[in-house]
Amino acid sequence: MSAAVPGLMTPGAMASEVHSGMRLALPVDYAGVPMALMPHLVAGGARDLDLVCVPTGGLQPDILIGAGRVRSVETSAMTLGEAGGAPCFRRAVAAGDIAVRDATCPAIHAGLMAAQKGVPFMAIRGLIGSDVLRHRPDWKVIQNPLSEVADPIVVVPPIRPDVALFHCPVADRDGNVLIGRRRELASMAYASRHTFVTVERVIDGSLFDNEQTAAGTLPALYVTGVAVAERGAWPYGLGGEYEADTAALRDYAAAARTPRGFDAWLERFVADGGMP
Amino acid sequence: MSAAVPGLMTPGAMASEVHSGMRLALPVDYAGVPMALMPHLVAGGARDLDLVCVPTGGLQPDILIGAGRVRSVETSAMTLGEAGGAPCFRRAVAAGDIAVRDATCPAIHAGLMAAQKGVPFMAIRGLIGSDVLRHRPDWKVIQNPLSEVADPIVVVPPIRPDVALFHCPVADRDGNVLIGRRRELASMAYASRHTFVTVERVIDGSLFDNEQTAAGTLPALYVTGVAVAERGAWPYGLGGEYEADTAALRDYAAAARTPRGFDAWLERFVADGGMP
Amino acid sequence: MSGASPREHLICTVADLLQGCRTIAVGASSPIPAAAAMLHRARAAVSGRPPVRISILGSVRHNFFTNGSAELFDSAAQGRIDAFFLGGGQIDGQGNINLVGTAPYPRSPLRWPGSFGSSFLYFMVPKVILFREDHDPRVLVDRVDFISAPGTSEPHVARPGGPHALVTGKALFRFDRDAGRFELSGLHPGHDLEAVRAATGFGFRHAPVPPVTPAPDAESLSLLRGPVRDTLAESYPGFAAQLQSA
Amino acid sequence: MSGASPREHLICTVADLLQGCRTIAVGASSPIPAAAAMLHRARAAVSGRPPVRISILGSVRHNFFTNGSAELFDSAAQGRIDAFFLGGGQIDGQGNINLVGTAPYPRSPLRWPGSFGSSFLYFMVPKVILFREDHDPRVLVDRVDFISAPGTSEPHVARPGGPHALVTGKALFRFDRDAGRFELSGLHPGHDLEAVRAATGFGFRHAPVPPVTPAPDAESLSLLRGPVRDTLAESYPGFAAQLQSA
Repeated sequence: MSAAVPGLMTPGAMASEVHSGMRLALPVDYAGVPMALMPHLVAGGARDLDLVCVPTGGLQPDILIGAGRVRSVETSAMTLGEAGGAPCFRRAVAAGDIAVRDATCPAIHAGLMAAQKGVPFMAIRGLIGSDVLRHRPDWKVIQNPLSEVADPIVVVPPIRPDVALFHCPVADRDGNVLIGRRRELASMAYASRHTFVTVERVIDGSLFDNEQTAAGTLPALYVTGVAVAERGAWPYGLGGEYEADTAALRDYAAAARTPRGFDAWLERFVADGGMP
Repeated sequence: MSAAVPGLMTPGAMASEVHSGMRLALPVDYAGVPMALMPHLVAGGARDLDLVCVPTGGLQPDILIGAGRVRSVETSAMTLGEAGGAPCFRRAVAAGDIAVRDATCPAIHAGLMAAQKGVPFMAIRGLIGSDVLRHRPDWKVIQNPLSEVADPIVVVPPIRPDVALFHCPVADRDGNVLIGRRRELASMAYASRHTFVTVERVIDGSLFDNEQTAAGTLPALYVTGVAVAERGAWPYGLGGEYEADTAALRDYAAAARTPRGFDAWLERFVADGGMP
Repeated sequence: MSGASPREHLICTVADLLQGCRTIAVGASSPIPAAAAMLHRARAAVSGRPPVRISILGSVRHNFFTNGSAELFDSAAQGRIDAFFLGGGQIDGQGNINLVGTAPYPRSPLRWPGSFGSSFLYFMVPKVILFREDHDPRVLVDRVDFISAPGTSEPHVARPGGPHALVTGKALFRFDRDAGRFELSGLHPGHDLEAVRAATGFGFRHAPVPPVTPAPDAESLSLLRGPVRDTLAESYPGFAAQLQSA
Repeated sequence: MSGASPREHLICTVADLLQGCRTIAVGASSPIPAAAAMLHRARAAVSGRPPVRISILGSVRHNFFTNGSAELFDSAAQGRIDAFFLGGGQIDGQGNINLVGTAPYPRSPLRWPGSFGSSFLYFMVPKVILFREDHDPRVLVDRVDFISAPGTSEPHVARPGGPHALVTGKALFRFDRDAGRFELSGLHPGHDLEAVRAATGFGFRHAPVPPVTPAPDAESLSLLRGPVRDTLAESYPGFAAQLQSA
């Protein structure tokens, strides 16, 4: 059955669709992080990646930064949550090894929305007087064109990633994927040229067969490829499926405190195929 | 059980929340038209209504126009579908009795999105060179502020209705309502000051109890009131519940071909309480 | 297999225009475009070409969108919709379309439903096929009374899409975007140039002896009368029933 | 009932600030603000006031949003969120907050996670409560190294929201939006003005003898130790367990 699923591929083949110099959209910790791709991404040769965290990042971008694959990160925050700060990110920032495009969550959403709507800019309130704005030459303060009185407002350009990567519980035989309430995943897919989704399993029916699953479905129209990866978000959790493995996240945080510790952790992680 | 549902009211009480001079958002034919409110709206005293059809209108605005309750209509289209044109709308347009703000579907969505995002304008492609644009003094062509080369683009202001009205299959004990895939209903609610929803039934549990219904749920945060109205979209259909009653729509179209025919139809409709 | 009915011929003519299209959106009350898209999809399937997606707007069953009625416009703006169909109360020789009403605006004596998404989609979808079965000088006019969407735009206006062809019950026209004019590319069987010229309110270029639009091949007819009609019957039962006879 | 622990006192101080708030959003890793919001909700319920809604970001169970992580920002922009909590690596006397890192930017020697939604929510939410348990001159500075969001804006900048109060483990400050400065409105039990002054890197106005922040009443303590702790335990089990002793 699975052979007929459009775009079905292996995690390795999926990771090989990520090429040097691409702009990659990655999801927030709790939205389905495609960790199962990481051993393949790290084993592959893609470098100089520009990451966009939607709207914040954690373990996945930290590993890519530690592995030297990242040129820039656009994010509203980078953290391992309860396990603390993102160690490779912190080191790279202090060393000036990566360019950080500090943002704020709704500005990332606004950039994706501009791409979704096919418009060249999106307005956003707030930000004026912040150093976030001051360090973003790609953002601009304009006068509200529909106001007679002074009304400055920020406009941000579209964020159009080359590739969006995320992990979902289910794909169906037609390549539709179930995102549930995690609609930021839809935003990522709408905005991106290609979207690759790892899933816990592929079902034989269609997610459009009933309106309840249809409401939480990202249509195959936006899905370039699907790969099966059981417990594919580990050590992150997946809503309705499994909880985050906080101990494993803490292990990472402790190990990655030094570059040598990170390298050892990464070597083991790749050797284990990213599995617990 | 139902007594504990926040905002639970009767259709009559709901209709009485619509006051003269308000801006009303109404849904497209297939998204859950709150027809059960119509006898009460028509029996009530609200006049000079400004309607916003999201993004097109049919029987509901046509009845309000025929009943003399409407000052203006913003819409991308007005039609009874297979039953033909909207007769009261056509007459009112030809007579100059109502102001028509002709729009195009994505411009209505853009206006609602601007309200949703709390921004004073939203850009939209297309439209340039159309008479739709030429007749909308509230829309404006600006130069894309992020482009160095000539790039004209239309901006539209937010659409912020006073009240949104629509019909859904289910509300839960907390006042959350199930919209399923009909996410334009969420857009209407986000953009509107108040949202009143008629439903087929109220369930005792929570739509948040499982992630599948949660994905199709509009949170009570946006719902001012809920009223139970079985077959409340009739003669329109309701996805997953019942089909449209095309014969009844055709009866309306035939009757409303003349003002006298419309008046007779309306009298019977109100007398029947809007029921088949 | 018996010869194609005029409607079957029309459906095949439209289906031929969809060549290369992967994702097609169709309006709710457009059975002929819907049938053409389904035939195109069926032909792609039997010949092993990549799968074709069709969304029939307003349909629950044939609708792969999950983000409300805005999603069609968003996906078009993202470049994901290859073809769309538009009609119009009036269509003029420059490809302008009028879905609003006759002059004077706004108090149109003859008022049509409205522009729907045309003012946007006509700019965004690469292949917009204008379809209007009745070929009549009141419809095909020299200059529309109201421009719901213009046929062409100035070069600095962002416009990836626009009109590709105009199909009527009598003929097929291609739209020349550079010239901003229609060109007759075929007459349907049984129609002649003079009658088409008389029925068309705008001037158009044409060959001295215009070709006849190709008749459906046997495979297309058999798909149309088999699986396509069955699928069609789910959304347009009346239309599907009378298809072969019409 | 035994007296309030310092944490319980803190929770009640924050809950008092939420008076009149109907809809409150709380960050994922903010157990004290979450507990305060839950206490506020429980007090509203027992006294028959309108129900209070709480969304804990990133939580599945305590999250009433269904439109992804953008919905918090959208609903704040719509004016639907009455109160929100922010912390910060640095907070200065003008109410500016820094969630990014120490100077020089961008190569911060000490880098914090980032601004999250603060650059927006600080403008949009009417009552932003700054909460930082450790009261330390490295945190409460005269001037932040990086402005994630400014404490005040020029009058022509659209800004319905802003800082309302600053709560630390030692004291409660109100923010005076006209003056653009903090004012000490209470010391927590066991803390004195001189120590607070020494621990605060910015100057602030205060009464000659500042009042002590009110101790929780019996009803609040009983709610906190009963239903609030039980609800809290679902999201913050470790925190809930040590609540009374801390």
